[in-house]
Amino acid sequence: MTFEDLHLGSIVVSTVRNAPVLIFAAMAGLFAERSGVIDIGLEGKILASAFVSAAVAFTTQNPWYGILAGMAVSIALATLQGYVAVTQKGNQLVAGIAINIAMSGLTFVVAQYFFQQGGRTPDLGTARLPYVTLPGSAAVADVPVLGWIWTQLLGGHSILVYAAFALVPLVHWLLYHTRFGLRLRACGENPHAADAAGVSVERTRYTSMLIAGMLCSFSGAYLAIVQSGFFLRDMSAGMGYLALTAMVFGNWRPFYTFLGCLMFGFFTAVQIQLEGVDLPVVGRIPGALIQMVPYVVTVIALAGLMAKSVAPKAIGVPFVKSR
Amino acid sequence: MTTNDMPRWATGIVLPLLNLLSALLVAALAIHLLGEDPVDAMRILVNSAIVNPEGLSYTLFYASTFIFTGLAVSLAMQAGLFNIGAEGQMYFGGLGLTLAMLAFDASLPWYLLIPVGMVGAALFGALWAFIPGYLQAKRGSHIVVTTIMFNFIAASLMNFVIVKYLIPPGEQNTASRVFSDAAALPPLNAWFPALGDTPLNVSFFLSILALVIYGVFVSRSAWGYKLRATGLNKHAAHYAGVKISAMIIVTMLISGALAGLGAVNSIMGSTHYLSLNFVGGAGFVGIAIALMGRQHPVGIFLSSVLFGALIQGGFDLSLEKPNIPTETFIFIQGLIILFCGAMENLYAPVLIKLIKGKKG
Amino acid sequence: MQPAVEFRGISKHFGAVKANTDVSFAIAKGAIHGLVGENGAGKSTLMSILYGYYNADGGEILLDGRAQQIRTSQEAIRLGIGMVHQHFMLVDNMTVLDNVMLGTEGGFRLAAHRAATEKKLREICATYRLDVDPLATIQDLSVGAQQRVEILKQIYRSANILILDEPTAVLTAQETESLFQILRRFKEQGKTIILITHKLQEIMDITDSVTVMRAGRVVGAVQTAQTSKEELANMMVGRPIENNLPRAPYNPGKPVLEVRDLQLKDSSGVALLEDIGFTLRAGEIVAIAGVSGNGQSELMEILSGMRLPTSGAADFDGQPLPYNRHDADGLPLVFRDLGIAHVPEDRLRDGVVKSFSVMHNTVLGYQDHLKGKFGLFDFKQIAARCQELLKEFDVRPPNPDLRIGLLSGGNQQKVVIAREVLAQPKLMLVGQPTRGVDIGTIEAIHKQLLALRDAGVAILLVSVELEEVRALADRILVMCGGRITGELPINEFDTTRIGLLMGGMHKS
Amino acid sequence: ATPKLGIVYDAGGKFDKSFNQSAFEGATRFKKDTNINFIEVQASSDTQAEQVLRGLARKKLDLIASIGFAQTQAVQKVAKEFPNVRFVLIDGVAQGANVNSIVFKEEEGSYLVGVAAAAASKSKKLGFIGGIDIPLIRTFACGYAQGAKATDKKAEIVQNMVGTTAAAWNDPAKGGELARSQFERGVDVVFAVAGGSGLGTLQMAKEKGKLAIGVDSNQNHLYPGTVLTSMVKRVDNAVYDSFMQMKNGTWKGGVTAKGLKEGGVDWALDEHNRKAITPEIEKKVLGARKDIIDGKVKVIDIRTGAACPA
Ligand SMILES: Nc1ncnc2c1ncn2[C@@H]1O[C@H](COP(=O)(O)OP(=O)(O)OP(=O)(O)O)[C@@H](O)[C@H]1O
Ligand SMILES: Nc1ncnc2c1ncn2[C@@H]1O[C@H](COP(=O)(O)OP(=O)(O)OP(=O)(O)O)[C@@H](O)[C@H]1O
Ligand SMILES: [Mg+2]
Ligand SMILES: [Mg+2]
Repeated sequence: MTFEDLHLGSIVVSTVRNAPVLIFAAMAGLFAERSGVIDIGLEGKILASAFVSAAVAFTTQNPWYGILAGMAVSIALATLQGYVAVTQKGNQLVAGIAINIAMSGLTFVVAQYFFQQGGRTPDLGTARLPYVTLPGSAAVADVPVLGWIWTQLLGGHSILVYAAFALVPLVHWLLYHTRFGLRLRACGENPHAADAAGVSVERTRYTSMLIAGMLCSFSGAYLAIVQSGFFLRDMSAGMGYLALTAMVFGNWRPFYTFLGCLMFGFFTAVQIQLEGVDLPVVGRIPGALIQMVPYVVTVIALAGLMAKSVAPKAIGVPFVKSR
Repeated sequence: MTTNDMPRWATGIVLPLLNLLSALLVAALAIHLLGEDPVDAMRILVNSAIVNPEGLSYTLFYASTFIFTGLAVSLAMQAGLFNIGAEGQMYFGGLGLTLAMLAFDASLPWYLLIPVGMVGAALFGALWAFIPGYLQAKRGSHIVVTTIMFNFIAASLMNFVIVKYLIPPGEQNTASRVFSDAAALPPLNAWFPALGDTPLNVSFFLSILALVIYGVFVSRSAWGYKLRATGLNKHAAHYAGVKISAMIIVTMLISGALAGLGAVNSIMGSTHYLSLNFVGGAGFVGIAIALMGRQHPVGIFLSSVLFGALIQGGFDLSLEKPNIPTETFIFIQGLIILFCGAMENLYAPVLIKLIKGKKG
Repeated sequence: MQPAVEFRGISKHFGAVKANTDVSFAIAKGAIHGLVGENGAGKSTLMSILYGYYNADGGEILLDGRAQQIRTSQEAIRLGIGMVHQHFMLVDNMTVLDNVMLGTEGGFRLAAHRAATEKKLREICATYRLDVDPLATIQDLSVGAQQRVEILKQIYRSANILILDEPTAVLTAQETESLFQILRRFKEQGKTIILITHKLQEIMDITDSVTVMRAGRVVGAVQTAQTSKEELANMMVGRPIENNLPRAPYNPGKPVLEVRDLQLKDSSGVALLEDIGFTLRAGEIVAIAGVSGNGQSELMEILSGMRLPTSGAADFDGQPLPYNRHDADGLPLVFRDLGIAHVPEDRLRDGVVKSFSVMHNTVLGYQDHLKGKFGLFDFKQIAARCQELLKEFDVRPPNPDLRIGLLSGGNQQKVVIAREVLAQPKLMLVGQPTRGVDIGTIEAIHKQLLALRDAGVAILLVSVELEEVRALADRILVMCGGRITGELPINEFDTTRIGLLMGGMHKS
Repeated sequence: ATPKLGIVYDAGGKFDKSFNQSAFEGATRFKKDTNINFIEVQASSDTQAEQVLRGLARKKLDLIASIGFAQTQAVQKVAKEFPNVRFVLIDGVAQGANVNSIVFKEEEGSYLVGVAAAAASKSKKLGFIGGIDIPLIRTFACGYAQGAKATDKKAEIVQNMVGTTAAAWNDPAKGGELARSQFERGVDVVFAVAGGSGLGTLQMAKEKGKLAIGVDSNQNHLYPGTVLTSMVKRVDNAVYDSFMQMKNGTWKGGVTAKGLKEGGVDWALDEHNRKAITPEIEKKVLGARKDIIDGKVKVIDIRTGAACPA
């Protein structure tokens, strides 16, 4: 294998395919955190919704029911976080970590209880989402470049991939161009100001958590129903933390966060391609070291390129009307 | 009346107990649904983790590691730094310790070997925390992100080092060679035979010592004062003359060293070799412990013991009740963290009413 | 006629603190009503209850004769109540426009009403002669401008009852005057205004009636026309206030601080300070007067070591101050050790750690002096020291274990000043020492500063209050646009001339 | 008398889609055949392995099967303390007269599926997906490469590892993604040795109409038609046999290396992949199988320190 074997096209397509898990979760985190609630519980929500999506999709043999059920569970968890953060005024980090740990255990136990396959759900078989074939794919398939763009890059993905990419401008719009977004941002920056302006901080934060829960469920559904076709214990494999990273990396702004997600997707794809390849100068990098490429790149990017990240000011602080 | 002016016995004992009880109640429900008797399960759990001396000794063995990782996270938290990287730091500390052992375990006597191992662990753990600390202090790179990244990087690097350099030729196990006997921490059962054949060792006392030092330094020393000021109000800390970047870096160094010291108990106290993934989540448990224990030495100790007990008791319980998989206890851990750490004031309103009512 | 607002028996306590006890009084429609009282008298609490921010433990509020339940700010807003809080309620990283729209967006899509709102804001600004750019971001605005935004918000919402909680604390005389212009217009329109202030002259200038509170209770309610500053002061603190504090004759010693040619540029190269040079001698108070935002804060930061100048030097006690470093990390400690004490102008940001106890806050900055063996504190000794200090400076309540955040602003300030005085400095930098502080406390603080001067300490005072400058200073420097535009001795004190210098008119 | 038997899984757990699960199946089959029960536990850490082994030994069990090399040290230590208890260690070698260490010649089985892969491949680009880069997985990879190269000198092998932490065994999304990327680079047969992550690989092959090779247990039935074959490693037999020997009183300590000849490893041919295995492929595989058993072909085991020749 030589350096030329790096398949750029394949890397790009793979980036597109890898990104949705992160995009959904990171956008979820964005809603929670811009409203002032730290969401370190993304991982647990992804895992829970992945399990429920897969389990219900399998049982009903309908992926859409799976997605809906996953959404319900993820929203329930997000509401629990909201309850802790808003009503109980408890520690949001603790709540998130608790959810991550609890879900790691619970999904296994429940999966084992129902399916007896070691915390795995049975194969979804046909109960998965179809891939979208763009019109005219057959016609252009053999045209160089254009064919690849139309059938591989733009076409041939699950509907959730399109949803993920469409989500970014939508989130941007919601955040910066609507009443809800204005109130949400205000609650994350200075809830006292929002409150004094007659905005209910509680209501806004709960709503944001609801949205966060909903978006996060797609991440899980994508993992289980689209990418794998079944649920496996702990299959979120750190995605929630990576999404959080992408969000911080993107300075809590939708578009930059999206770039952060793409960056992870991209470097994961590059890392896959780099394994066993003789690179100029450095030669063949050992597999275990190649695994760290995406993470090292992130650290370098954070240290070298980015300005200081500025979190929403009121993040993590329960809103209490008092000195 | 708010929780702030409730009597100490109420906030310190009654509320936490009520919360623990709630978590256990939910856990009991889960166990019931799994088809086992919750009361019986609880009895086995308590028996095996606390009552039985050998079980207790395992509980304390696990707690010794958790105290170190919990302290690591707590210390950083005092300075307003959320160190998610204790996992990687402990992993790296294990490497430092192992390198020291591999170099010296044939030549040095135990009383030198043990300190050398500890220094190696602390040094490497600190090293692994240094870069995120430095980047936070000098470049403003978010410590949460960098420490998460450093966990991943540590895993890759350790995988590489162990497989490439540390596995003795011809061995299957992804672990270094076993150290000489001189490198073993004295087990406590030498003095207390009742503890049985368990790995509980002097590092338990070291962890208690670390707790005491932590408690004294954070709440009573000038350094701890500056540390907390930095965590609570950076502007005021700067005004007070604290060198903020140095404070961040030093705090991360000590935090990393503490996490690294967590490896001493696991490796020199029990396995006597470094193996792949030996940390097994102790660093993440440290986060939970720091949060649940409110960064207070007593809180850290109690939560560490609680988590140790859950591991030990849960393990025995799944042995006796095959219907309850070990993973159930991961769920229960989560529940306890949720109730005791995040919803700590769930019963405060009720309790306030009760206290008030009594006073008339 | 029905009073616009009537409080009947309002009570509110926080834990053991009784912030309001059986408060009853009424405010006539279309009146400007003053509310005065010492720090911690319960003024803000009462207004917060009216605004739905807190719920009273007992009592009721009547609006236009009708009892109203005001449980949330939304309900208050709906009832036509607007409030300008003591601490601004603005979202720093948003524009003025967004801050105004927040809560009154007028529809789901912001764009729908954005243009109209902006237009209306510009109209309001024109009508009321408010100098605010609707598209500016809050954090780029001066305090005065932020204050105007708060007013703008209320005008936009056309509140009928407007509460202003110490709106003038951070304003210059001119700014205060233009605020009062606006309030008078409101009054003409029949709106009711409640004004809280510690400056009794303002009460006399603009209000129709006054309520005086002390320790949570109403201790007096009078028509402004029938009272005087002295009488009000007497009601507030229970004793007469001395207006002109006695001072020893001006007798400056050797130079303590010699500043030469200080320059400061921000990261984008804009000059914040230019050619600053002056000398400060032992036993004198030099006041820097000026509209806030003209470089005074930066100068104080540089002189206290919190910030490095771009160039220039300053000699302290004949030795150059160590500015030759690459960052200011840790520098304040070096300066403090040399004998420079600093009362920062933003006490909540720089001067205290809110969640530390009062005692812990008395250690701030001096932690390394107070530590003993192994770097550990002797808390018994520190507590004793603190207790003494609280007594000497009359901090209320004198409880060293209370979180300092729970003290009133004036009392927090007393703790900070006490801490710095106790260090027995050679040079004392004092920024806005009496901002938001009641008259009794102002008197106490002024006494402390004068005593310090008489003891031979050099004091550099930054204040926007010309009254304060006049009461304390031996010499006055005026700053404008980052430069010193003039200097005059106290016996040439002349408001008009200072005003001109503050506006940038150079030494003639 | 009926022997008292125990089985200790390593951190992967008894449903790891790998050797633990295989051991579980062997024990279960034994139970069905003999009606003799066994105790099973999972040891999540090296410390726990020692704890549980000692605990079981104290219960005076006759035979304890320890699954996975991670338990090597623990077995060695506890076996010394309890000379009357017998131990079977799977995948590792521990000292002691009362220990039977069973290791498998994974390289031989992998060689066979390498032959099958090279014979079935049209592009002559073969893929290998491992869980973590450790000697055991490398042994599979090297055996596979040797078989492939022996069948077709031009065969090229693309190799990827899923990750570096325990999560790498439970990441089907990545397992699938790696396979997809390999397919895009022209690979048309992929061998997955990655526990649960390998399921993602098999699934992806099915989706892309490529061939995949399963591991450990016979995974041919998962996606009939696109699972070319499986490299079976008969941990189940090893456990079953040990239990049976214990029952019959023929149990012996020592080190047992189980290769093709001993039935420890093999390829899987059944009704599910019957169609995928053409007579030509079958002939090549069977030929190689015979050569190895006869000793005509020596497959290099990299664990002995030898470099991988392919
Ligand atoms: N949220 C709170 N929790 C506890 N105590 C409080 C709270 N708010 C106010 N207090 C206390 O109630 C009393 C009245 O405070 P309030 O802020 O109403 O005084 P104020 O008259 O506005 O004083 P100032 O002139 O300093 O603004 C003070 O003793 C204060 O410490
Ligand atoms: N006080 C509030 N706090 C948070 N969100 C609110 C609040 N009021 C309204 N919303 C949001 O706006 C949506 C519409 O609410 P509502 O009908 O009360 O507003 P409106 O009267 O149309 O708008 P406006 O307040 O600008 O006149 C709600 O679904 C909610 O998401
Ligand atoms: Mg007030
Ligand atoms: Mg409305």
